[in-house]
Amino acid sequence: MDVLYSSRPLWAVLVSMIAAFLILATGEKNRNIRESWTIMAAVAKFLIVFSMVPVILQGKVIEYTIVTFYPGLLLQFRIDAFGMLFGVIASSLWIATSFYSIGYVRGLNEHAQTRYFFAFAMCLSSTIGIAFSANLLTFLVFYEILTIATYPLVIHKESKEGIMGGRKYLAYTLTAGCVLLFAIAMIYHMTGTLDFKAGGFMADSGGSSAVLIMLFAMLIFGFGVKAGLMPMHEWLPTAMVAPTPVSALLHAVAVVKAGVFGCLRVILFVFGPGLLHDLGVWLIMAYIASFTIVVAGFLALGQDHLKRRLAFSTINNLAMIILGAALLTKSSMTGGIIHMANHAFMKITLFFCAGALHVKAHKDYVSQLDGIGRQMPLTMGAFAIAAIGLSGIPPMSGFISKWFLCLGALEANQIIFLFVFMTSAMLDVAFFFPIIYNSFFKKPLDDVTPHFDEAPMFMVIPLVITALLSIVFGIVPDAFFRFFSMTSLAVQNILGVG
Amino acid sequence: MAEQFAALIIVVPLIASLFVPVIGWWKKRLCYPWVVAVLIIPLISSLSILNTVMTTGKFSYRLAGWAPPWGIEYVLDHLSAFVLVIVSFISLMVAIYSKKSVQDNLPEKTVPFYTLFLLLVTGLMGIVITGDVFNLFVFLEISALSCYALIAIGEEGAPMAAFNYIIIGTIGACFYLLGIGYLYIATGSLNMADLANILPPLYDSKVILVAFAFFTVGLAVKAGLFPMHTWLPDAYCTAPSAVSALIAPLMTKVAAYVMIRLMFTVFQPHFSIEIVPVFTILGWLAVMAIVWGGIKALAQTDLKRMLVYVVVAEVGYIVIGVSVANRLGLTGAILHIMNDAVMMACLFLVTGAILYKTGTREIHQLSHLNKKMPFTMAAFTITALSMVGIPPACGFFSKWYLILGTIEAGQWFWAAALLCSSLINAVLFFRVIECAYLKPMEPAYAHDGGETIHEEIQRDEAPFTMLVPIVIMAAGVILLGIFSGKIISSVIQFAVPASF
Amino acid sequence: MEVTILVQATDRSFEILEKARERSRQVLDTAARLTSESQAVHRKRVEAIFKGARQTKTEITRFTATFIILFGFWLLLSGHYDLFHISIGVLCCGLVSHATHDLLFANPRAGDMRVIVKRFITYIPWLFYQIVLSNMHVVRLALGPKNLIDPKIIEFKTKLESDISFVTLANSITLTPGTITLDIRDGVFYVHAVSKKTAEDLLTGEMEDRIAHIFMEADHVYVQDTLDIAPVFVELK
Amino acid sequence: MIWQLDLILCLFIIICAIAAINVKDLLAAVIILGAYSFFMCLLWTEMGAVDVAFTEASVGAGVGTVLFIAAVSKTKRRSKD
Amino acid sequence: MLDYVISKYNFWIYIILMMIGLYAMIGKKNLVKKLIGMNIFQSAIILFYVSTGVKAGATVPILSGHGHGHGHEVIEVAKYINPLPHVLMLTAIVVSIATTGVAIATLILIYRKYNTLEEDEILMIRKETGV
Amino acid sequence: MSGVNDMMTKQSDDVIVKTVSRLLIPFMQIYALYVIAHGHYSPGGGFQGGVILGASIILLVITYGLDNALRKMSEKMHIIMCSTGAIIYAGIGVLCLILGGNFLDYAELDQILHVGIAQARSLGILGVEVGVGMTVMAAMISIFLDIVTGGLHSKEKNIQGKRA
Amino acid sequence: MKVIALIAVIMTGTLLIYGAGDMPDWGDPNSPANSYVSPRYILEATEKTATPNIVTAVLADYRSYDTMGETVVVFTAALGCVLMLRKKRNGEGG
Repeated sequence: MDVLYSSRPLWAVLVSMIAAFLILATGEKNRNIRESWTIMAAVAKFLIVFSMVPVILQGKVIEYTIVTFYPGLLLQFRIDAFGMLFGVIASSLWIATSFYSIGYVRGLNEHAQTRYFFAFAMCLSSTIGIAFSANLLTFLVFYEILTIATYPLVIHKESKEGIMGGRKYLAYTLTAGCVLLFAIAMIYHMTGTLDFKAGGFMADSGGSSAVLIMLFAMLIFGFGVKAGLMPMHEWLPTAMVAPTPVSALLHAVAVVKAGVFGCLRVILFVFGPGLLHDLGVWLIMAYIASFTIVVAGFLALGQDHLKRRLAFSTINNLAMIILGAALLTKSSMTGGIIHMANHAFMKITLFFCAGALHVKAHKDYVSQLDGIGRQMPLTMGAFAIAAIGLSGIPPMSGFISKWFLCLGALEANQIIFLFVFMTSAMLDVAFFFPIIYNSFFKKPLDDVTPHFDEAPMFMVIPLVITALLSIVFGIVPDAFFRFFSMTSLAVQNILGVG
Repeated sequence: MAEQFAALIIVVPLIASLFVPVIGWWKKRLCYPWVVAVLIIPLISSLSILNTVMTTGKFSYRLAGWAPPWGIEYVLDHLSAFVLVIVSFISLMVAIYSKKSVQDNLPEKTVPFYTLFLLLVTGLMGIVITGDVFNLFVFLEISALSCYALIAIGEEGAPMAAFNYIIIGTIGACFYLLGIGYLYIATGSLNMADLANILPPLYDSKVILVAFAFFTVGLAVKAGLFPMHTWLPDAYCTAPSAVSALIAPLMTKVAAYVMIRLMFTVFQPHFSIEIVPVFTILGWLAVMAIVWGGIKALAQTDLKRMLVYVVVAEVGYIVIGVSVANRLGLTGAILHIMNDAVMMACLFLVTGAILYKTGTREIHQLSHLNKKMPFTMAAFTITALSMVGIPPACGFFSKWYLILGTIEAGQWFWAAALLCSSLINAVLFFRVIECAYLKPMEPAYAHDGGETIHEEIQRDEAPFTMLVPIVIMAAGVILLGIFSGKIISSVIQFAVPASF
Repeated sequence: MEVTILVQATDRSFEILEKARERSRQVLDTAARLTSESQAVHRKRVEAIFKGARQTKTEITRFTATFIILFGFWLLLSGHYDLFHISIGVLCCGLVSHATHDLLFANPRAGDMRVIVKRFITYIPWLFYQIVLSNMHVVRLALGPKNLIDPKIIEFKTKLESDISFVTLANSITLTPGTITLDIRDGVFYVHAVSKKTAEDLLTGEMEDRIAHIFMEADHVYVQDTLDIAPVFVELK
Repeated sequence: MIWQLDLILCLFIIICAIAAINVKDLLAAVIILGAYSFFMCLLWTEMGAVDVAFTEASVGAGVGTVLFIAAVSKTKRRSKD
Repeated sequence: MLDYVISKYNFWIYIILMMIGLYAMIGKKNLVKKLIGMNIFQSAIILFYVSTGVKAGATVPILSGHGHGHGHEVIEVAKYINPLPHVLMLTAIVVSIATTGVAIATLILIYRKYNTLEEDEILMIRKETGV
Repeated sequence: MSGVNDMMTKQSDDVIVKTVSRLLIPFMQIYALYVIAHGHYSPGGGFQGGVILGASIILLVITYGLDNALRKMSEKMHIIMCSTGAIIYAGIGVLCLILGGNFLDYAELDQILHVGIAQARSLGILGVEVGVGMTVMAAMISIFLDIVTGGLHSKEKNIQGKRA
Repeated sequence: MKVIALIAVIMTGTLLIYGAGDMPDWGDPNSPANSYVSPRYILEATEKTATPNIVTAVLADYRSYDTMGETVVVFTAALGCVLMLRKKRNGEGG
């Protein structure tokens, strides 16, 4: 594999960090300048990240070492196809989110905007760091930064619920961080290296299977907390008190995706399909994920708060990604990885819509949405597109990932998981379609005549774009960002070696 | 010239401290600039020594020109040069910081205060630099005596705390002295390097065992390790803020340094590991220190008192690193000496600044502090994150090496204690951060309320002389984290005994 | 004629008497005035002498005396008589005598030093003799068949005046077995005596007289008083 | 070495030490401590450490006792144990 | 056994003294007593050091004769007691008096504040005032 | 001067004590200086001499009262003297440093003293002992005064100064 | 407290008695303490420093740095007392 040494990954990480400090320095006084930093950083970051895509697609790897502590212990960036995929998702969606955030916070006249944008930029910076990290240590470093950078966003409202949510969030993620720290230290002790390797590097560690299983469990616990894997999902719905762009960021792009990304890294790049198959943990993993999928789907049905419903949907979808990876077949992996991208675009659309509803119509509950579609057709249209996509209905991008996932379940000869995917799709339909139906066709409860009153442009444009993109990806999976090529490249790497 | 820097590093602050009464007699105002100016010299010379050591390896300096086993020598190797830099740097920062605090709390005692301040620094540096076990005792006493006096002028309850410290500290120092006596009776030498040569054939002697036991207990008392820590919380908490900012980071660390020095330089590492089971005991004590310190800290509502218990726990960290007795653990311990010194200094400086500005240390009274003192609180937050172990702040890296060390030693419980402690730290510090940054909890959040409240809060930042050290320390926390790899590869890995 | 003469004589005699009375009154007045004046003047002069003595003349002599004594002590202690050590000794003695010259000779009425020392030296054998005597007495008391031990505290007013003589007396009393000085308050000695005989021996005052003799105290007072009254007599004549 | 003298001195030292920490009158305790120091310094003289003995006599038995007496005179004389 | 005890009798003495001192430092409630214990403790250690330097049949480490031009006389090492412990102990004595001085100063501060020197009473007062 | 226990700071009433100490103090002091100066040949040195010197002044304070004692040297001077002693010590060390040797290497002093190396060392020791003596004396007095007056003696001295 | 004290004392005592077992005999001129470093002091101190009192020679020359430290300890104690106790002139009594 060709290795290209370049400092571009570092700049990709740094650009938003620098922007964060510029934002802090600019402060509340000069809003326009402050927000222009955000936009500029977002665009710059995207350009930097995107400029590396062709290199990756040629099968090369970009590397940059920050510092070396010890032999085998270093802070290093290495971009492979899988990391690139996540990097592109995050950086592209940041542009959308920045625009949207500006509209959102100005629309609500939020307090502490500087802190908000600062934390936001830091979040993105660490997400890109996670995406590009070459080894578990680097990963952990950025993972912890992400944890902390998200905290101010979660508690942004400073209400009692917000603070409690923040506490819960910290309790979960920091515990996970500790467990991860231990597990990673253990791995370093056993193997002397922490570098991700397609197909895993733990196979030749020589540890007994009990130790390996324990380590695997710890790592999955550590990353699974952020990914909202079922017994550890509790913080996610509570964190819904955060402002909507934050929720969008949390759920679609940065935080949970980082968790899922970590899980996949562990499954595919640390332990590797072969080893997991030998240990037999893949099946347990798959069962946990299926459990999450089904239970989260049912729980989502019971939620009236729109964002909470979306949160459970997120849990559901993330578990699907993990299940895809856990099935360890080529198609399922492809499905899982591509679903990361697809889900990101669709879910962010949904959250943007929820935010737009909150800003414009001050409506937070599903039951209040009757007839809102006529008032805000663009928003609700986008919502409908994304919801349909998530349910896996063909023209949308969700279909493709679900298709591969189902295929994978068949390949693995595990019919039960096929049923899981099916059930999940049904549940998706069950909790999204009533919203769409009600908003467009049902009369509002109060007799106010709905009139066309769309959310601010800053908010509507991003959400329309993301919705459109999710259609485009459904039709041409390899459009623009080349997600599909990257996915297949990643899967090739994994299976080719392992 | 670099050789003479070694002499300067003690002589300059020493003579300067002797001149403080003269200067103070002439003009009281000049004490502060004098102290600050003087403390720059040890910093420069210790940096140059570190540089020399890094380029040419360790060297020694013969005092009074006599050859080592007969005369006294300074030994400057990587470890001592490294700790010297830490000590001189932090003392300079605290000296800068002390201006307002002293003006405010001890206006009439400026002259003796600064004299003892310099003497304390001198004592600490003398402990670090010397290569003679008895000379170490003398400087231990200089630092201890000045420390007693400085603590005793603190707030309510300080004299009693100081008295307890005197009693327990004297027991510790006397045990150390007794250890020297036992070593001396068995070997006839007092020089560390010389002892290291003579001792190995004597390892099965009971006298050496007893000497080792007394050293360990004495230093554990000085370091405030768990069952011997009882003097520590009261003493550090009641001391004036400039004093506790100096002693909390340095005293226990220097004692830990001496422990490392004795266990791995004077005694061969294999003696400390194989012949005496002391490390197992120490390790468990450290675990208890971590747990107990954490729990007690959770129970405090006073910020400074909370930090004091954190100090107890942090001592446990270093001792765990020492007692796993392998390369990684010891690297972690030495790194943590530095990191913890910087972090603790920063936290105590911030506490002092808060006390100076708001007059309170109660955690729940700190609301809106982020508006009043944004830089101070930012520094506090960074350091707090570092304490929790969030990368890239420095606390993460020492914790990382410590955990690696415990794993390598197969001590799972110790690793678990370290992990638990970072969780406890998270609870501790986020509690403070919540109080400082967020509004007091209200049942519902009013949308329009936000703007109006923070209009009223005036920025009331700590004075410049306080702010500068705080900010430098906070920056240091991050920079030390980022460059910890560099520090380890260029200094610490040579400081760890080669036999690991 | 006779009458006039008589009258004149009487007048004259009256005049004379008047004059004489006048004169005598004047004399008495002057005498009285002179006495009081002279007393004031004299007091001032004495004070001046004392003060001057303290400040100028005796300062130097006292310093020198102290120095000589201390230097003797130094030479006694030091076994090294080379230039270096002697010069150190001179330096040290100079320092100490500068600092303490008012301590060693604090008594302003100090008489002639040489006489005092001579008398003191002669006093010592006598004291020694007394100690031996009373020692034997106490031995007899202790070992004797009859219980003659009759402890009591006696007090007496001393005629001594200066501190140094007080201390000499007190220490002499204490040194002689059987008697112990308990306290001295305003010139009154409180002494614990072990038997009647010792107490009587003490009250004879022989020891006191000898000490007064050493320090030239009792007669010294007389001379001083005479001198004080002298100017009045001169004027009256 | 005259062992009889040694023995008596050691005995005195131990008696003084025990008395010093057990006497309820602090002034007495302090004086006994002075006596202890003094016996100690005799023992050291007997062991040939004249310098140490000299120092102990002036420092321990002298100034140390004075400081202690000063402290007791400034505070309380009675102790409960 | 008896030989063993007698041959090291100085060690036993110093161990006893040290234990007395240590007991007083920890167990006694009166602060002055603690200090007295501290002094006993320290002088016990000094006793230990001094006895390490003793040589049977040797004399004090002061050479007779004059300081200068000593070269031609032969000095017998066994004739003089080991001076090094004495040197160390001079330092230790001074340290001990310095510590005592500082401790007494704190003692007076404590007395000013609490008007007592009994540890349990002080603790009670502190508990009552909530400090 | 409420609260100040006068026992040890006021002039003593007892004639005997006063007179004896008056006569003793000069001899004590000369003995102390002798001990410092002859530390080379006989037991003793800076510490012992300094302590005896300090004890003589403490005796003066106890018998003649604080005011009399402080007339000779103010409490500030004690501290200055204390530091001067240590400065003499360290200064000799630095002098050696300046003369090209290591810190406290008295052998270098023969460049300015023009005597043999052994003699230079001897003189160095003497100088150092003097410094030690000064420090110890001043320190002992200062500690004693602080303890015995509770730190208030400067006040009394001030009144005394105004009256004079 | 008394119990703790007793335990501590007994532990220390046991340790000390244990250690005394391997001590060189009392007054042994050939013990390491008496035969390693100190003979050289006795042999050469007078010659090199012109000081017959070896203790003084070692104190103020060979180990002069220690002695300086010790002087500073005294200085520290004095200043410690000043710092703790000394009050200003117009301070209230007692």
